[in-house]
Amino acid sequence: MIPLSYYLVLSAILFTIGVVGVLVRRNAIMIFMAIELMLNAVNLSFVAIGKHLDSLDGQVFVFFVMAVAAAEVAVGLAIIVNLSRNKETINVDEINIMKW
Amino acid sequence: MDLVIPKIDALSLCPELVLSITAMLVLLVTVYLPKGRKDPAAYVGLLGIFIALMSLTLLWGKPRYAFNNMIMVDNFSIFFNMVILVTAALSILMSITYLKEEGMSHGEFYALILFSAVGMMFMTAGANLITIFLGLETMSISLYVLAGFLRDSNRSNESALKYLLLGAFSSAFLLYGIAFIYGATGTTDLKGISEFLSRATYMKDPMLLAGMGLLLVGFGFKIATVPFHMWTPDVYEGAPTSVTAFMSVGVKAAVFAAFVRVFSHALWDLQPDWNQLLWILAVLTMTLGNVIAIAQTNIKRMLAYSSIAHAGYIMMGMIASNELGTSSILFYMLAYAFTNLGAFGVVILFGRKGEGNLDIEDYSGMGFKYPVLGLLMAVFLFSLAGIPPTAGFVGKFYIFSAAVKAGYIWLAIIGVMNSLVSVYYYLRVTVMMYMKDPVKDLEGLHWSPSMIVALIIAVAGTLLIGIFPSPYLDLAKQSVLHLM
Amino acid sequence: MKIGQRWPEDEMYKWGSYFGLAPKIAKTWPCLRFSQYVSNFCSVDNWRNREMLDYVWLVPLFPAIGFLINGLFGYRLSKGFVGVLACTVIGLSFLTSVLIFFDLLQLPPESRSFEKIIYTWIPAGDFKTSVGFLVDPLSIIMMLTVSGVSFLIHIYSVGYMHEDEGFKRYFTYLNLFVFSMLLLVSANNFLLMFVGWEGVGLCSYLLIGFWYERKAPADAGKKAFVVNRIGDFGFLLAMMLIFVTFGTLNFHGVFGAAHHNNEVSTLVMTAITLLLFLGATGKSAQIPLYTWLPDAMEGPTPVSALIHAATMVTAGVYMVARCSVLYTLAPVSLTVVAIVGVATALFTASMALAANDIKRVLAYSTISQLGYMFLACGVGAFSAGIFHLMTHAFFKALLFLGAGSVMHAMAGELDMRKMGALKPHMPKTYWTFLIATLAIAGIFPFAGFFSKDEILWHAFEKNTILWALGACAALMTSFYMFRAVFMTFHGESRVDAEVKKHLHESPSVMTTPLIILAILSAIGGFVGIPIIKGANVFHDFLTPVTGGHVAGSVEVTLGNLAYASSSALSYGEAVQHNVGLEIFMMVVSLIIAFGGLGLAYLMYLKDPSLPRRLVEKFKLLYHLILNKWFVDEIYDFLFVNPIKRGSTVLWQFFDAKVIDGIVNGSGWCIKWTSSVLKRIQTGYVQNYALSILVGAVAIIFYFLLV
Amino acid sequence: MTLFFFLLIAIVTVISAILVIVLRNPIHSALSLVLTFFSIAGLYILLNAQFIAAIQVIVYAGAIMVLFLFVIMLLNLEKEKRVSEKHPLQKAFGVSIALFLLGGIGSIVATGVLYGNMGTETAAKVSAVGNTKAIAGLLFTDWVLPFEITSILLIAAIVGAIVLTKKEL
Repeated sequence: MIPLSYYLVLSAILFTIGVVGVLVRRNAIMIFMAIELMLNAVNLSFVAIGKHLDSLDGQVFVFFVMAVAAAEVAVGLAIIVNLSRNKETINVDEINIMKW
Repeated sequence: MDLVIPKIDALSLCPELVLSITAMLVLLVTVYLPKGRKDPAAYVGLLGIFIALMSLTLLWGKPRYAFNNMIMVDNFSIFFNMVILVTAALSILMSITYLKEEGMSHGEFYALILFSAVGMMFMTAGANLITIFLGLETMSISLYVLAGFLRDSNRSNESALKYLLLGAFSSAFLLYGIAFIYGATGTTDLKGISEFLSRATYMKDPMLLAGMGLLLVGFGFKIATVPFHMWTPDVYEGAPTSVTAFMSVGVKAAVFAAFVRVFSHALWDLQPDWNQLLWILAVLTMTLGNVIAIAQTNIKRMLAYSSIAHAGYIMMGMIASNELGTSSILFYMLAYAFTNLGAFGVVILFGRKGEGNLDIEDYSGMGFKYPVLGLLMAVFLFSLAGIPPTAGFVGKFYIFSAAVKAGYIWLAIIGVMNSLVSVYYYLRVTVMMYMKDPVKDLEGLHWSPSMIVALIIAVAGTLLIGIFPSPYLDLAKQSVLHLM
Repeated sequence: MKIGQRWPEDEMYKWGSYFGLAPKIAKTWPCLRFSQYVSNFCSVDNWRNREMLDYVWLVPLFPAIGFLINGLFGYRLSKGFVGVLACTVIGLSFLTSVLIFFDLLQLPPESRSFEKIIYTWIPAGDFKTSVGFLVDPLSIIMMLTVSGVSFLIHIYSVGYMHEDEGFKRYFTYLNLFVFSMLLLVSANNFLLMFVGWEGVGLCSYLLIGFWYERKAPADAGKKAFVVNRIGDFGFLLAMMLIFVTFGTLNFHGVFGAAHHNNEVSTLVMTAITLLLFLGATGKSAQIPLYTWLPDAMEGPTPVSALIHAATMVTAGVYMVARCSVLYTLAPVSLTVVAIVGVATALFTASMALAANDIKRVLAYSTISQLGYMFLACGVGAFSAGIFHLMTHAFFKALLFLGAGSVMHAMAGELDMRKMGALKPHMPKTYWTFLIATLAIAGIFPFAGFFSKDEILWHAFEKNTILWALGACAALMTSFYMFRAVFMTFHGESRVDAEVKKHLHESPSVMTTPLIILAILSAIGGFVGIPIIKGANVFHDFLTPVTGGHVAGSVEVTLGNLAYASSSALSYGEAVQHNVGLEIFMMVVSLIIAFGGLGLAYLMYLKDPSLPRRLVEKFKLLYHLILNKWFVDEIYDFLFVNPIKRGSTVLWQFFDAKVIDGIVNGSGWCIKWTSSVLKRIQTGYVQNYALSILVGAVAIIFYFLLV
Repeated sequence: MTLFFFLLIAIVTVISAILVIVLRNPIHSALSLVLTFFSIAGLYILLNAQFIAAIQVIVYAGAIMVLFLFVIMLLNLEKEKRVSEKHPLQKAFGVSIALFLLGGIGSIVATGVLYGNMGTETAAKVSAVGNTKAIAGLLFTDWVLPFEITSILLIAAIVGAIVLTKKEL
């Protein structure tokens, strides 16, 4: 039996790695992938907590989150593809027409 | 193991169902419409919204849970749903000509608006954090697309990308918060959470508090509170103007509804903990929004900062956290809906294809060239600034008096100071319209019937609520009766 | 109902005797029939004779209708129609006020307070604010003054603005202005009063900046607006405090509670009244918020007349008088009001001494006279303040309209050094202007004499120093006003040859209002004759609202308290007591006024080189005065510029650099950070994500640590 | 033994996750993300969540990551260049704040104590019916409404994706 805290700390680490990824990568797709990592970290927490509480709800949540993530990815990649068609770049450092 | 399917309470879901079906109908209809003449799709959508509005009245006054406490249909959600539906209707009315002018007249636009509205309505009614989350995502995903709807416009693309990345980022925080709350209470059901908290002997479970904080991040992002507000100006500026109008009101209404439900209902026992924090956030939000708005030159951007400031005012109602405060949020939202939609309507009508006529400078002399349009804009701006006898004034008065009554005098004073500051930049537009000579050719305004209808509704709402507010105040008051 | 019953001989009040014609007017006024018809529905109580009182809402409504018609359809209407409509609606307002006035007179003094509630505006919990109107002696006098003087100014404007491109726009704004002012004075609660208050501020902004193409008017408008915002802030805070303290914003409710409830601490009362007074200083241009008014003359001259005489600036005085109950309970505030008033009177009078621009002289004199009114309020003589407000409205409107007439003839020239000897060219203007000057200087028997003397007398009773300062200001007033008259109309002509050819008297549409106002300025003072018992009908009329001023002490009562008669009585006794002294003081006032006259005569007619010698002798003082004591510059330096700069800095700083600013804040290497700050722009998604993260971390740690 | 597996998988997860954000070639990053997802699926199995583990592999590692790879190939992305890094300080700052986040959340969860109400679906109960069946039971009873909302969400997403990318609309 592995203690709950192991999972939760692992999940926190993954979440943080995701956050760092969002902050340091310049490619929009990479940022998006880092966000997926964050969502997976949360999923891990859900399942671990659910198991600890003797509740399957956690797993149900993960199911929903996956659906949401899939939808987000579909739309997000569409936006990124569309952007790269117009702008020839998906480097977020070059995407700043609007500022101040 | 038997599966006991819960009672399918279709009546409770009636408005959402009507709207979803309408949205799909719009998708079907648009296929058969000739290119570039997709207006009927919009009218189908409007019809659906109208039916949904009617069906809302069926549910009024009969609060109930449905689908295993997944949603709560009460006057509170119905009031917000009304605001959302009106917002959607006005946005569609304003979009018809606008999209044609931009060469993007597609039925999918209206379907996405409706889908987004459905998401919003699930948020207002959500009695479970998961329902709220899914509603929020439905709303947001449609909005990401809508923000980037002008596919060939770099600004629109950029706005969609920024909204998407940051929206997904903040959703992850929100979700993490839900996970923590789930861990700390064992449920995501709002009623269950509040029962758990009222029973709990310990109060300072750090996991619960952190979960609450992360929820605050998620909600705060959507309603644009400082420091989660930074996306707002960029996204509002780049998105198609009618989408900006829809976002600025609809998202705020839906998220505030969920916000109030979660914080003032489920997390009520933690009120001392979150109240102080909200105080700080509200002050930061309104101050920063107003101060930065002063230096703006683009009217959409200015209205974006102004909407940040308004989020700050509305938060005052939450901080007051009494019946008066909550009903003042509802009332303010209603007033804000008409006012802000009206202002954006004028911006749409006055705008040109692409980035035309969006600078505040461009409004020079507009009041003389188009006296009626100028007067309308002046009314909307006065209302945003909170100058009587408009809806915005009564709303502010109501919110401030709620804060004063709850003992937050300093908050109210800061609010008053802020609204005095805000008058400066709202009035600047009026000054441009009436006290400057035109800097460029103002010919070529396309008065379309749908836009005229939208503007008339908006201005009628703004003035009616301002001059005869009591029926609406009663409505708002009745809406919060069953909440607490 | 027969007239005889409505106006029974034995119940006649003093005012009634002056206006015996009233019933006839009332009979011919068609609305009255209608009103009798409707009043059966409206009223349940037994005051059968106050039909018009129920129609008080018509007073502000007429200008509102004019505004809407002119504003929405003006561009399709002819100029003539717009002008006539604008004047008509104000005229109707005036007529309605007159009828209401007579109805009010029929009531016994102690019940002369009538509330007409149209509907509940904002119900918030147990507290309700209504759209309602209050008719009592104070508000009716204000309504009469405002609508009457505005009416004359409207008529004058038809002639004055005839050539202007913005004719229709002008009358639209003007109607809105009068509407707001009438709303302000007739409201029955603070919130509705605030609506009018805001409206007045807005319109003054629009009208001062009317000729927006030029920079000066636009700036002046902006200045008026910004300064008024500061005042409004005070008013708003006062309203909040009143709401918290009394739980209502209704005048009767608040004053009743304040009067009967002794639990409210003096401190709170002082705070409320001081904040209200801050609002009043903004609107009524007192120290320290007076700077906008002299610039306000950049608007069209009739607008200046309107702002300076009937509307806008009187709002502050009215508000203080309206809240006399509160002020009386806060002696500290009264002292502040008196000191600020007298200081303003003296200070701005000194500025007027050296001004060469005729409108500027008048502007400073307005501030100075407003100072008098506040001095009156400050010493507890609220009715004297209102009296002066009324007479001042007459002669100041006349002065501005006269100045406008001069401008009209001089092709827009305002510099008095380029005038002189205009008397033969424009006799009507001259004579009316002279009457107004006599009135403002306080020379018997013109209107200003009575009101100013009453103020000075009450100030004398209260504090000799206040009196001395006030008298000093009176001397200056007399001096600079006669200086203006002599420089403009007498002496040698210094008019440009080109202009001289066109010198002409103004058309009768402009001179007629002048003459009417001149008559009012000449005889208007007789409604408030001092000394003789019962002759100060103005004072007695106002007593139920503002309280009687009894020598040495102040007593205040409410409109609906049966108090008035006894107060009037005690006032009469008090007057008899000091009759000798008061007559002496009158003579002193007169001497002062004539002193100013004589000094001006000496310097500007008899020996025109004297001023220049004086200037050389007192160079520094002269320059200080000429440059308005550099107050504007100091304000710009202290407030305006830093705010402007601060906003820009904040804007660029927060969205662009706050994140790095935190790095900066951790106090590393300043030089190194500044180069980073310079390089980093925003618009980058990751910046925004970082902001979210920072917020999230801050919130989590807030919960962990707090 | 389980602990050993856990640690092994956890280390793989963390390393592959770090690789996601450090590798400069997007394709390599995506592939390490796939690895991360696989190892998270392994953790799900350790947690007795077989169904979730399965859809983690199918949906996440399969569908979603393929979509990612597809788009990366489509856009023909080059390696991110290390030069011309625009805001190094801001990023350093961001990373340190993220570490604060880790510290904050870590300190909260490290106690491993949950105060929440216990549910009824104990491991024994669930394994008696079977994990998938139990979840299905929940999804179609208690959670049927969110399940339906998901369908609307997916429609909206599909419409959105088409609207944005279809050549001729």
